[in-house]
Amino acid sequence: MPKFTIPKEEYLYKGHSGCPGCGTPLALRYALKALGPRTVLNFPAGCGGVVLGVWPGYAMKVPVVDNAFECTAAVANGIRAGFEVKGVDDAYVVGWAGDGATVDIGLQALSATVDRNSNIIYVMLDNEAYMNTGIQKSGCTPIGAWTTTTPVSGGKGYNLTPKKRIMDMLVANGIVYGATVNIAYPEDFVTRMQKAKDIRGTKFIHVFAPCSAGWRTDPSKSVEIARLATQTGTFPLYEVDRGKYSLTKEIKKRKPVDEYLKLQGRFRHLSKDAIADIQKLVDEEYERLLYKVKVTNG
Amino acid sequence: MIEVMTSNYAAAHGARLSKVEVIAAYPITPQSSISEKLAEMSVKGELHGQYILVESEHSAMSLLIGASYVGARTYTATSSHGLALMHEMLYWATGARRPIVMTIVSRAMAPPWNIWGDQMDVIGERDTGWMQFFCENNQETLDTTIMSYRIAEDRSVMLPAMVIEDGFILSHTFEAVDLPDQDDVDDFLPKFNPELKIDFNDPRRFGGLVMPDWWSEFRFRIAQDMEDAKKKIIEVDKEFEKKFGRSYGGLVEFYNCDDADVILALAGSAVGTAKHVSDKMRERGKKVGVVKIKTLRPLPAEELTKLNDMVPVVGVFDRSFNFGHGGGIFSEIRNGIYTPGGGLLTKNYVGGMGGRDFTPKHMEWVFEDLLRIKKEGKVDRMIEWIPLRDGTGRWY
Amino acid sequence: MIEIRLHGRGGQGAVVASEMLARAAVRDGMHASAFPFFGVERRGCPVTAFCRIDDKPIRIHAGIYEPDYVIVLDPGLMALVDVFQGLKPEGKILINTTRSREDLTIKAHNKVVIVDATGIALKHGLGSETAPIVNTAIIGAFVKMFPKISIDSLLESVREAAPVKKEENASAARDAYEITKEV
Amino acid sequence: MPVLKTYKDLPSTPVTFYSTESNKTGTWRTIRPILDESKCTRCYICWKFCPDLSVDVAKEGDFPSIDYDYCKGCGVCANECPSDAIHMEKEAHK
Repeated sequence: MPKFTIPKEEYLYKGHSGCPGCGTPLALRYALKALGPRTVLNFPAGCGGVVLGVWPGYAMKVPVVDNAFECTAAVANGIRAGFEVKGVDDAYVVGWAGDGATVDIGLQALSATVDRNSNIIYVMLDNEAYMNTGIQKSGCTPIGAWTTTTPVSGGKGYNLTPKKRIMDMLVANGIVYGATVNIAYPEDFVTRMQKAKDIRGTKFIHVFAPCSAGWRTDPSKSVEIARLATQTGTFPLYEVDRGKYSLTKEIKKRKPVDEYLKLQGRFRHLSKDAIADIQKLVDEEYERLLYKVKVTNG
Repeated sequence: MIEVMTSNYAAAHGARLSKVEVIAAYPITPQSSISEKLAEMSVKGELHGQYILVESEHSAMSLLIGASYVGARTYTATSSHGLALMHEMLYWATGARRPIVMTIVSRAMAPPWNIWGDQMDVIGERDTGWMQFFCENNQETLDTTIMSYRIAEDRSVMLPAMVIEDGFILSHTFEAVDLPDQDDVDDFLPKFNPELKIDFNDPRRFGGLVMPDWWSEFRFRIAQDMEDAKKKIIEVDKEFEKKFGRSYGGLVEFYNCDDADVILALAGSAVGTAKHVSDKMRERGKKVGVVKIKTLRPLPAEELTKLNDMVPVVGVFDRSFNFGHGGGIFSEIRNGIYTPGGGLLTKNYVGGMGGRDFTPKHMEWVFEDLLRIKKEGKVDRMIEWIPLRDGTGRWY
Repeated sequence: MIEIRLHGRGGQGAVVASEMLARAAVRDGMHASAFPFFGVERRGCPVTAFCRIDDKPIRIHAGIYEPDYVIVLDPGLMALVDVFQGLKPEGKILINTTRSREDLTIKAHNKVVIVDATGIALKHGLGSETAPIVNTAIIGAFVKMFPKISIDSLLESVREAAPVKKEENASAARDAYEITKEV
Repeated sequence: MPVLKTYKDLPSTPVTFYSTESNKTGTWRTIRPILDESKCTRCYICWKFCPDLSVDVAKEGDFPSIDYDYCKGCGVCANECPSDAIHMEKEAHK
């Protein structure tokens, strides 16, 4: 019998301004299917806000607040404080920001909010560069990627700095719950959000969402590429519940990373050796994760 | 060598030709293509120093202050909220006497979000002690970048400078630009060699704590050097003209003003539209003039007071607005013009904000309004927003 | 001074086309200014670009409302956008289409020139069936309508400003130039 | 939804008045997905992965249907459909 595998209710309207094949509207759909109507989101500058459209229209069925680039977590904390003093205790507050807006310019505000353990969900929509301003490198841009500020000339110039380990940083900072989710796995995405929403304190959701314009990919392949990121171990799915790491998506046999890279124009320039180096890095990082799972579960 | 490019690329070439040694880059629309062009130049080995991707504008300015303490020539570029985020560090650069040059691709201030051009951001920084140079076209953006280092780094000045181009109207518009030769620029612009810099042979503390008994004296030194900078700005503009054949008037440029009945003062890309319309109207016998405000800080008060003897009415066009006061440039011009007993009538026209197109038709309406005020001898209302959906049907 | 308005979709190269025209005009000793409609570009979304060309320096910094030429890179846009709005009575129209002049339901009685820029672009491997890059073909045809810009200067500007496939883009411009009838 | 004619009609700060449903993004596409119900197993994967909410399923059990007013023609549905029930076709231009 045909069945919906995720809640049917939609909180995003049609007619939003996401590019064809954009991961962000999918992430917004899945997040709100879990959180429901009594949710307020605040967005800094970035695709998250732009996707919602232009005044006087907007594409959501829940309240939304815009904020400056560096203070998403602080504003979310403020909204929560407002609810608390007004005795509103059944609403969810979600600070929703991009990767650069989180790990670069917004890190200070996020770290302090975690330190205050403010009862919010902070969602980082990670498309691995500053896409709204036109594909500039961010702290989440992976090694090997072309961006407009790490252009490639004569085989040189692509990004050489590793993706910031924001989850580990925030676990060290003391988040009560963190999870990585991927738009290619909606059921898991909804489950993590449902688990996170009822834990008190600051929760961090790291969303992996492709950007076909920025990754130079065919829009129809967005979900396939996102899935390959997890299947190759490049973006493993796991959660950290009160300091305990555990895989939420067991990948028995990881696919070679090249299957993921070769679909993306932003990696087109990589030599065989460079791809081999990336494979090594992915393997090491995956082993580190398994080690953390082992160590933190005693 | 003539090349067609956007004003953003002209700014990047200006920085390259000035052989900047430390660049801090952070994206923000509409500035980003400067950072992207510099990244391209960097990877091709065309730059003369470090190109650093920072994590925010606040850190961009902080990083450059650090680099400048070592005596490195520094550059960055930003817009709107990026500039606002730097605000704290703008005071710092001034107080530390670090001659950092920064391109501002000026853009509206949110909320709500608006990525398009207006001058609210730079008007908000007039008090920080930075010199502010406005550009009318892409060539001027490039030339002003080079001139700014020459002015800012002069030991009699030692103050930072903003080179301001209108977001999108110039930043994303292609115009022909003459790229000067590197050797000529090297002749014109000596290496940066500050008197005070980190030196292990002469270790000092830069900053520290100054008690009330000496504080004002430090501030007075900055005030004096900013005032003296006016002479240096004019001098450098003349030298630039001698070397490269182009002048921008240094502080201000009077255009079609000699026999003008009325004059409009303004800054930025709209100056071009004003010059174009003033020529067209003169062909029809309407003598209207334009005062281009090239430099807003330091305020060219002496030049502005001349307006008292030139015309009975001066209009000021603003792409910014101080709520509860008036247009940013308007308040500056009136301040500069003011002479006790002077009968000069002034009116402020506020338009083109948040990317609203200010067309020749609007410009002509302003000049006609000024001519009407001259005829009637009185100003109907001091501040006029045009175009505006005000229900009068004038525009909509 | 002549004013040109180009209509395309995000990703079709309308803005680069306006830049190439400006470069070619400057190469031929004229003054030029080119700029996009400063909207929020999205792939597939309608995009407008502008170009002014004159013998003396161009100082106006404002939009174009009464163009002398309208160039339509994507015929599908005609159903969405009033591409001929403000076109001067004696203004000319250039449209990328395979349909004949009669088929095109164009109310305006201005002169219309037709070129199959999509066909030419695809012949040179520019873009894909669903997202052809037609900008260099269509400006090749335009130069036939505006001979003040020489085809050689245009080809040089195409090679200079085309981000990729420089020769293919130049060939597309030349092909379009050659098959477009003198106007 | 108030009629916005002059500044007097505006709220003190921009708050939105309506949804983006008036923004028919279907005009963006150059190709469109065609669903073949004979192959469709009603697994709703296309509904699940549509970034533009342009796959409608009235109620569980129904066949999905594509809302061409909003579909941007990204092709994710065709790419993800496990039973090849969706293929992309060139947009017929009017």
